[in-house]
Amino acid sequence: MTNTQKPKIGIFSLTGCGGDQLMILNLEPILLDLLSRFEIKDFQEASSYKEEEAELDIALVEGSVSTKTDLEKLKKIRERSKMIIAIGDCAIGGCVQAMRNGQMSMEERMRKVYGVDVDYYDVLEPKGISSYVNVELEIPGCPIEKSQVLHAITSLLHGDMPEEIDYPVCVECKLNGYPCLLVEKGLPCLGPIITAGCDARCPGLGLDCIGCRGPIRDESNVAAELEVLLEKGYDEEYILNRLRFFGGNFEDIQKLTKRISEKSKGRRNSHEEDS
Amino acid sequence: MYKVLPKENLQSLFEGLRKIGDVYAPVKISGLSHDFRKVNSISEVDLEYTRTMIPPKKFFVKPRETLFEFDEEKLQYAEVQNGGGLNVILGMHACDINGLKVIDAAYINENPDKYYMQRRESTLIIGVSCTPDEYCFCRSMGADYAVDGFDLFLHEIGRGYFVRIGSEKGLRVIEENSSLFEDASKEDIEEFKENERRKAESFKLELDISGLQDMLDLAWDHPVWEETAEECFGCGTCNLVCPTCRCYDVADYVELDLKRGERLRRWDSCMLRKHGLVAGGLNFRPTRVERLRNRFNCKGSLVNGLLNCVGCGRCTLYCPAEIDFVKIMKRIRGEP
Amino acid sequence: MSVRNVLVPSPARILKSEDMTDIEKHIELEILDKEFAKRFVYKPGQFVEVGVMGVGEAPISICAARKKEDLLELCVRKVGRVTNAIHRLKPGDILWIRGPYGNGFPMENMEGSNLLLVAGGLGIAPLRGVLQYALTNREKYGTITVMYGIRCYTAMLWRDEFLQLFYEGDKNNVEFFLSYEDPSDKQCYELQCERSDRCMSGVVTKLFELKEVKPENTYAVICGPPIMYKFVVQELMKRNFDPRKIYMTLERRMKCGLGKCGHCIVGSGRNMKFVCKDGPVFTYWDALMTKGMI
Amino acid sequence: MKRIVEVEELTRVEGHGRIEVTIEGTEVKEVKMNIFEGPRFFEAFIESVHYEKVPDIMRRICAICTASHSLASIRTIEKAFGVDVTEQTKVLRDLLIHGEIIESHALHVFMLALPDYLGFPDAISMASKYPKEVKAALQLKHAGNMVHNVLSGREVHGMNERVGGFSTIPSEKSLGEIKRAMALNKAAAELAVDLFSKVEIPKYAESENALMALDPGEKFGFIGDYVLVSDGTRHPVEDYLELTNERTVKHSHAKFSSYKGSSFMVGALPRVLLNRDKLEGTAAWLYEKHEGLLTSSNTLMNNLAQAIELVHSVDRCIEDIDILLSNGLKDEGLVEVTPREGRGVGAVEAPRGILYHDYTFDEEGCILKANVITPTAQNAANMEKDYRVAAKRLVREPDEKIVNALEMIARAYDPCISCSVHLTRIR
Ligand SMILES: Cc1cc2nc3c(=O)[nH]c(=O)nc-3n(C[C@H](O)[C@H](O)[C@H](O)COP(=O)(O)OP(=O)(O)OC[C@H]3O[C@@H](n4cnc5c(N)ncnc54)[C@H](O)[C@@H]3O)c2cc1C
Ligand code: SF4
Ligand code: SF4
Ligand code: SF4
Repeated sequence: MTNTQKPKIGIFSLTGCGGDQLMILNLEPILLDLLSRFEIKDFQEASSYKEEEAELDIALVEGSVSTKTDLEKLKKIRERSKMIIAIGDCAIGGCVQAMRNGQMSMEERMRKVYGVDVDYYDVLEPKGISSYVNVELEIPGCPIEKSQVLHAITSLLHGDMPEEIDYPVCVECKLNGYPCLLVEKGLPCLGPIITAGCDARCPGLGLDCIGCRGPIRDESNVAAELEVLLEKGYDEEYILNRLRFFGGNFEDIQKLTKRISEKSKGRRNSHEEDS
Repeated sequence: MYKVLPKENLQSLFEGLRKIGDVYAPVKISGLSHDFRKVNSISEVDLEYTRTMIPPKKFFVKPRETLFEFDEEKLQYAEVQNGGGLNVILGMHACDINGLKVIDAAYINENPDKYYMQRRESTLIIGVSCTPDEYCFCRSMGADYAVDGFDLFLHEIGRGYFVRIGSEKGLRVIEENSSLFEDASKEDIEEFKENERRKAESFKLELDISGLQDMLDLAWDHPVWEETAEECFGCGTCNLVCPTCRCYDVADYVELDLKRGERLRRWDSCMLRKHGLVAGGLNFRPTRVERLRNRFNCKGSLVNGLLNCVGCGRCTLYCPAEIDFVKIMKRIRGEP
Repeated sequence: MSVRNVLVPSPARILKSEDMTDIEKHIELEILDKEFAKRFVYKPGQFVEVGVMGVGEAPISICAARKKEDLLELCVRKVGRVTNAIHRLKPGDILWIRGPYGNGFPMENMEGSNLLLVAGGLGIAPLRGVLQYALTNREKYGTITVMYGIRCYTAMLWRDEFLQLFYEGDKNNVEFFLSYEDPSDKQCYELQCERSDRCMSGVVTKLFELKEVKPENTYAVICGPPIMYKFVVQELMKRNFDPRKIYMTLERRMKCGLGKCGHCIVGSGRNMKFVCKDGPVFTYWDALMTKGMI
Repeated sequence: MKRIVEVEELTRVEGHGRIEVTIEGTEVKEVKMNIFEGPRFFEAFIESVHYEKVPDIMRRICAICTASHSLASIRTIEKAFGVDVTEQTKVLRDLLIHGEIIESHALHVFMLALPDYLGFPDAISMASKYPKEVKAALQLKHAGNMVHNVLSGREVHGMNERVGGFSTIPSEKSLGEIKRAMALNKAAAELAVDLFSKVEIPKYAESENALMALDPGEKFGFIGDYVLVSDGTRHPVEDYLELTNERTVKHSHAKFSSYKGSSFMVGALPRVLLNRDKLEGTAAWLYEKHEGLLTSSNTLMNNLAQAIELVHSVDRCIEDIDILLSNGLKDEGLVEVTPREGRGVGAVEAPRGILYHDYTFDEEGCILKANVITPTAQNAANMEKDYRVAAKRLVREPDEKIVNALEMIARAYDPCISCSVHLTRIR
């Protein structure tokens, strides 16, 4: 992409809160400069201009695949794009809306919120986009961090893939010298298993990390987190809810959920037999 | 030459130190934590502290620092200027002073690191004696007493501090504030000795380090690594709080014009996944098993004749998974 | 205080940047700072940290013996951020270098002995320096045997140069052997037909079938992908080589090249080494004493 | 002859929606607003979550009104547990929501709505001809975001505002910086008023509108416990179900809110009109100056009302900071909370109108049941009414013109489809 032509870019959103696009718009001081380096072919949240068929060098996609419409849209984006960058947790692991995946059916969710069984939306269990199409790069966060988007964009303009962070939030706590909330106060901090990059925002404010950047794929030791928090006196349901806030689609967390729910089922059954 | 600083003169000494430069000292920042911070009055300082979470190595190898800024178009780079002038670190413990010597070995003795050197030279270190808690095992590591590596060392005694002088810089401080110091009397010396003896006896935690290097070598395939890896988060805390760990990572950042930018380094940790990763996805320490083993081996090894652990207890105390450094070393030795 | 800042690089202009294969480029650099160039004395097996501003640095072996004060040759394989960026640059562009680092091969120690060079793939790059050095000082060394394992013909580095040695090396008392991994490779097959005594299909250790290697008065020098070492060393040990006369150069992650950043550490408590400063050249004896080295 | 006029995908709005108008001859047969934003079912998955982290999840309903959701959620919990917060917390919350209004309105007024009136597809292309306006907008938006950053912890989905107060009290220095930024950018807010009072605002959507807004108490603001209705009535927010009366309407494709059988509007225009007496300073003066334009019958005037709110909020940020600084910032910690069984309803004025949260808790403070009604869901029926009115007036015009009008109406409401969790599409 070092040739004089500007890279063609599209910014898309599937199901989510729009926060990652908004973070891009929040780059106020350099926004115009930044956008002027691309040929923008689609940016629904900020522009009416669009070229639906145009080929794209880069597609930034936010949001989870939560309906069949999302999926169709995503497939079309994939067809026309050389590179897809998933921005934000929704696009990576489904984010909060995937919290009850495997625990609560879509029908049940429909019934609870709309009081009807009919699936008006052709809903799918919310998932990140890499569950359906090939994704070249993922920028985590709920929402993404401006500094990381910028780093990614400058790298891409340079022609490089940006370096991805794959260490946990605890590292940033230490770099900043924040007292550890887990060790010192016994707060249920998820920092040890969550992808860093936020500069440990929450511990910096005295708040235990709820995991908004998602666990680190193939690395996070979620079973250890459960053990540690159990030891600190939190109950299983509480911990599991917490792990699931942003990790409903994370494999190890799903395994853990299954293990625990089977265990508690077993317990319940044996109670029933007892009585 | 030994001196005594009467307690009531500490305040005045502090004022004297402030004339030398910025003073950094342990400050209580939370229930359990202390941190070396810039202080303006002695009342902010807590010299009774046990340990800070982040060791004072942070003043010499900064957690994050710019190595230089560059401008590709002009083919220029600009080194970052160290503040200049002298700084004072007041209240370092013996383990941390000895820890710094381990880092010196890597950062000064061969291919000196300019930033580190400058900071080292422009810093006055004033040590202070301490009382070990249940995590301290510095005595086992031979790091409970600082023979050198400081400018002044204050040992608490009944009427104030028994002062050892470690360098010319230290001597100068005494000279410039000569009215604050008294000559050490026989009683003072006796008290100092008595305190040292009592401190030596008060250690609750011990680790036998004789032959530790071979013990580690023999434990290469010990089940302790796999077992510990199950509990370990691989979060890097143990490295980042260690006064002798000094691994760093480097990354470049460019501005939007793709011409100007900076090269940054930040503390790294051998417990993190990328530490051993090379091209083609090959990782020399792919799982926490290899990483844990590497860390303990590194800590127990002698590099330039120095042990890479000073027994400060931080890695155990601050480990979110409560992995116990000494326990593991003992297991490796085959101790019950 | 005037300490040189060892972390800041020096600019070098790309004189030549040629594709040798799809992924490897041969790059010639001119060091611009002549003061730096004077100090820049290196021997085969040493490496430099090569940087592209805004992207980063990578350790790259110097792939030729030192001929001229301000000249430096590298072979760079495109595998990631920095190496991609290096590949993008054109003659006239600037690379930033630091070094030379590492111990390099002890060419003096090996004087008067025979040399056995075993290289796999990109591993030929540092060995090319050894070879060039030995050829320029031909009288100082005995027979020279080179075993070079490649994947296929198109992956062969410095093809013209090495083919010439393959065919005509004997004039200079250099025996050059070639192995190739892809049995369906036509060009390699032709080479094999032509010189079945020098070329074989298979991994590089196959070449030990073609050449009877003797340990007497011989130094072995090995470089290749990490998995290669074990197999080559096995062959050498079978032939009773002295572990202290087997040299190999290792790869590890490195950020400084100066023994500070810590990434290249290997070994157990008993013996810890930094590949960048204690190596990258080690003997097999070192490897026996240092756990996890190969 | 049947003719279908369609806005395929609404742009420059948050979320995804489509408008379809069916015309037969000169008669507007059907108006449909389709939402193809996927539902996220917050109210379903929040069940069993412990109250302490409920706002952290619920604020993620929406990015642009994240602080509104978070404050609505927090207030709901505090009401359920009978928590009283300190004066300092109240001022900080007030400051936070003014910051949100600035951030959101600056984005909407200048960058999403204005391009319509100046004939550009977006603010980026507008920048070459109107550099001053675009720059002013970005700076103003930035100032609003500073409030988010400092008080909440980041621009979107901040976390520092908690049940019982703020986890970390901002520094004097950072508040001082916000104050300076506000003072510097007040002119930008006034520019917005100026622009929208001068552009020609179409009248095709003019029709009677019922209005609703929270009663902010003494001063014009965005937090309150009572709802004012344009019929002169005042209701506690706990009555929100009757007020909004969400139900499925046969002829329509959405779950509609209605009050006493007809649609109503929430947002800047209702706020400014219902609380006009509480405006102060420059904003009050500007209101008076443009009073004639600000009629309740033209919803397109919402943008001008937003601009006036911008001016007001900039002033209020400065005022709030002055109060905080003159009282001296106190690190008070969070008020102790004892969870109990029960229910709470809380509301705030999000940039686009009233936002209700309603939770029921078990004795440990875990959610048993939750309900959220967003402003855009409340506005949906009124929006459809406006589309219908406009389509009728423009029925003889070419499609393009109708499409344009529909889009402008939609945008004037500043709809936030992402968070309008209750807009249901019915096949
Ligand atoms: C002593 C030595 C000599 C070398 N000589 C040569 C040579 O002559 N020619 C050549 O092409 N390559 C050589 N290499 C390998 C080369 O350094 C790596 O291929 C290069 O660092 C990859 O960097 P990158 O930024 O392009 O890749 P990255 O984008 O960083 O990543 C690609 C992969 O490389 C890994 N990596 C990152 N930094 C290093 C590092 N310092 N060393 C190894 N892997 C790393 C990453 O973990 C990742 O898996 C040598 C390595 C060493 C240690
Ligand atoms: S506060 Fe949380 S993120 Fe920070 S070090 Fe402790 S466990 Fe890790
Ligand atoms: S600390 Fe955790 S919850 Fe907070 S911003 Fe970082 S990743 Fe998200
Ligand atoms: S290894 Fe642990 S005990 Fe030893 S010096 Fe490091 S932190 Fe302290």
